[in-house]
Amino acid sequence: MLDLMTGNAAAAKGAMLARVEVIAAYPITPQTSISEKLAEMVANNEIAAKYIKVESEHSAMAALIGASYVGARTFTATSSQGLALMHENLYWAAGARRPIVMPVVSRALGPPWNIWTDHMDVMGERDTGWMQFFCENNQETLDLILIAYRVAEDKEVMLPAMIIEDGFILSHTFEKVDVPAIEEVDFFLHPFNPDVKVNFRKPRRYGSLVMPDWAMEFRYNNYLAMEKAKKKFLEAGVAFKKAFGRDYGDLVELYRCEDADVALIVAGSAAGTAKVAADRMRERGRKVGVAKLRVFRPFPTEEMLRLGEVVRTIGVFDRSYTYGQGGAIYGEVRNALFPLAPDVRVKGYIGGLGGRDVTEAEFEKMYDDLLMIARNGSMQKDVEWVALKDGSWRW
Amino acid sequence: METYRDLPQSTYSLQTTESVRTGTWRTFRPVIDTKKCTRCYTCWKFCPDLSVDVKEEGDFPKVDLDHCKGCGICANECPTGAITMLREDTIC
Amino acid sequence: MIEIRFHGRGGQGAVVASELLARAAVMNRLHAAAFPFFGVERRGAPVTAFCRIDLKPIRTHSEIYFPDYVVVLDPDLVGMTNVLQGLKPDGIVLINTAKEGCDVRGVKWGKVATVDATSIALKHGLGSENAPIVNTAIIGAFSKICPQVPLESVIESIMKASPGNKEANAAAAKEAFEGVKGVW
Amino acid sequence: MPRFTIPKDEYLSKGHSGCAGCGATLLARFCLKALGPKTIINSPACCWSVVQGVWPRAALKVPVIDHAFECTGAVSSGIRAALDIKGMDDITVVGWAGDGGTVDIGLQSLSGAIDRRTDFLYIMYDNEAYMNTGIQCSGCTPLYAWTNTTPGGVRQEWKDVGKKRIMDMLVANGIAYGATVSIAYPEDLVAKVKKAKSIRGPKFIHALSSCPPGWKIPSAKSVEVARLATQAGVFPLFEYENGAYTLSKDVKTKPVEEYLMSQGRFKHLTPAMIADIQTKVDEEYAVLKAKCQGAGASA
Repeated sequence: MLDLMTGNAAAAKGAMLARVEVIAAYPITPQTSISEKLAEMVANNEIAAKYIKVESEHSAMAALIGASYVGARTFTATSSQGLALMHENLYWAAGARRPIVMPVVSRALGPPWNIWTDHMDVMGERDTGWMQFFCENNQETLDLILIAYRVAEDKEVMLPAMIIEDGFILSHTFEKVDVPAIEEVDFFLHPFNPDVKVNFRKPRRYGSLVMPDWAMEFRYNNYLAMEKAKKKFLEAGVAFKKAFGRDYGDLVELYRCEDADVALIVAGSAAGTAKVAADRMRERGRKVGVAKLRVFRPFPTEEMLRLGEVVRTIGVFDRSYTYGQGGAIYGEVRNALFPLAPDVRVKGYIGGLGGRDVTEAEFEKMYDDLLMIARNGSMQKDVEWVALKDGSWRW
Repeated sequence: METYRDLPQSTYSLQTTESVRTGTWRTFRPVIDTKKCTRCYTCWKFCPDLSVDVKEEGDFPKVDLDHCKGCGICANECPTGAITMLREDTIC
Repeated sequence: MIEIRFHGRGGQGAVVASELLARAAVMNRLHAAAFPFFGVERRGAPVTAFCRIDLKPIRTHSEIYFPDYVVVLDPDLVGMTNVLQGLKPDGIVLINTAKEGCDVRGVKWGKVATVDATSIALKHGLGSENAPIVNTAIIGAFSKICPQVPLESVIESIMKASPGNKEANAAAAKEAFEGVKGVW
Repeated sequence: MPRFTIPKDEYLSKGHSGCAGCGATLLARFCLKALGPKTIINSPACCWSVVQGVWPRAALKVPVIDHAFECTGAVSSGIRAALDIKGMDDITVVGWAGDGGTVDIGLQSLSGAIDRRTDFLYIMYDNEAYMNTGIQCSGCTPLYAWTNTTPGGVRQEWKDVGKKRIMDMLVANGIAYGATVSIAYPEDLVAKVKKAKSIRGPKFIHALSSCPPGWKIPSAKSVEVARLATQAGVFPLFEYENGAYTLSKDVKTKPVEEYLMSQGRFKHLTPAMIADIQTKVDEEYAVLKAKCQGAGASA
């Protein structure tokens, strides 16, 4: 049924609908109200779960790894510094093939100390072996939690997943969300029943010390599982549409790209703003499109190549900077599209760091910039910081 | 186990360590003098490598040379001095 | 380039032996590198260590599979691990053992040098009966069978970097140098 | 005369990779005799994760979960929560870690697990330094002891402070039961582990676990030196429950010097240092006895 709620409330609802069994959470702005809502729901028997009030995010992930080995469906949520504190155990959960699902309410990493959104925290964890799904709105936050469990617990995947919800812009923003009935969700998402779990008749050691002779092959199997997750996500998306009518059947949602001269790749809440700006450009006869990156890990290389076949000038809007080649998404998109060079040009835009608001007008300027590049067939700067206070009147 | 395809999905163990011949670690070997041994099983009790076998209560303790690391605790703890540590006879 | 593989046990100083040998080569104005097999060193468990010596800088950073020399610090290991694995056809085996002309695992090997490094070490108070420290004696003996690393360089290396009593270790190396038997 | 004074069944396999004479392997063997098969152990990367052997082999015959260094307490809480939600209520959850892994890097998660009244037994095998990484000083390294990070040297930089008082800290934190045990007294150990197993809530066992390479003792003396620690009053055996302390063995009969001089890590001690340790041991033993209000020593 339709309800008005914040992104954090939608996340907590997602956990409830997924009938999570063990929750371990530690408060951190802007995730905190997820922890609070979960505690409330557990206390009121809305979730039949054990809620471990841990003493740190590192312990939160550790507790869930233990619980998952016993066979419980596990859930937590965090942000920024808390996600960074979990780092060691994020690798552990993925390597141990524990399908833990965790909303990350994205927030800047200090210094500069900052409680508002950007994707530096999430991009810092892109190599841990976790799947990473970005949400454009609160509806997606709820839906992607359910989809994430289905993909993560698939016997051929068995990998953990992060659901990235932009801090404050979504977490504390009220939006209409359609909350499905739990019985419908039971039909879409079956109980967690792993092949391998703690068994007292057949005692095993989970973790072990693997020498150089086999460690690489275990890592290779993680890689294969992550690749397989692409197909599994699409299948789950189709099943979700059948069950709830909302379409998640693609890793990258193409919005008005079929005939576009230029397209902008955007992940997270800014995608909505970018779509509105694209419509306005279209009204002025400018053929622009938005490619909303929903799944960042596993990275949708094939989808990017298909986009590059259609649109020859592509911009990438990143809310992160990697001290390497521009933003995290830009680096991967340009990498994926290299086979199409030089016919396809990719430009990186970095913006929205530390909670900086990204406006429709700024997206329109990015489209104008891309259209000029498409016309000239060349660009001065590969990467540009949007609305940077650099004394110029560019933005 | 030949390729990555043969591996379990994650690093859980598949067998015990019994097949590991840690006996190759020792340079000294315990020898039990059954004349002095009162079968009090102190050696069995204090062996970190479970290398003193006693099938039935009343049997003499028997050293499992496949696993004994030659630490010498049994000889040190034996109340009647029935166990002596002998240098392994080297092959070359 | 000559490549040497040491076989010892955790706690017996095989890794220090490879380091001191590399240092001796460097003192003989050569290039060298020494490294252990990074296994799970446990007191008593078999351990391998490696050393490369060359005229030009050593740039390879991988294990040694076809050594020119194999040095066995603990005679029992001969019966257990395949110390001959990958040894070059004209390679030389140096074994710490009191027995001459040692029969290496039933395989007659052309070039086998032996030295009673344990007795020499214990005579110089290096280590104890069940944990003799034979590494300095063994590299003294090694300098007898390997022209690139003369005894003087070994002594110089020991005096500079050997743990424990340097004089006793140097003396053990000298005595082992004299005490090498066998054909190589 | 009963020949077997401790249970005969074994849950530790032969062929594990403990050093010759390792106290921790004996400790695990004894503890598991008391714990039995319905036990799950979670343990961080430490000596013990190597002792159990290398994949695909494992030395323990009960389920074991490996995890990162800091979070033994947290993983135990997670396991217990999952067992509860799955209705598996006859399982003993055991957090098993070394001294550094407990009093230093693991203290935060241990404190949290106790504070949450997690129903688990935490066993700290105390070999008094970071042994897996090659004998570095930990919060449990004794006063004046040598380690590779308290090497003495010209500035006489030995361990300059005594062991962290972990038992006192955890009693204040709120454990339901606490006990010290030693590999030299297996009967006492088995009895205490069985008792701990029968109590609900957070339990803590501080086990002295000798380490031949780290303490610089011959492997054969591993048990004897551990026994000496108790006989010299350095490691008294006692229990704590509901605010009451009970001395298990009043066997403080030897001077600390005999204990100290049995180990290479103390061979540099001056008479003044030994006297200082003796004074501290006597004071602490008196405090313990007072807390026990009359020895009530059981056999």
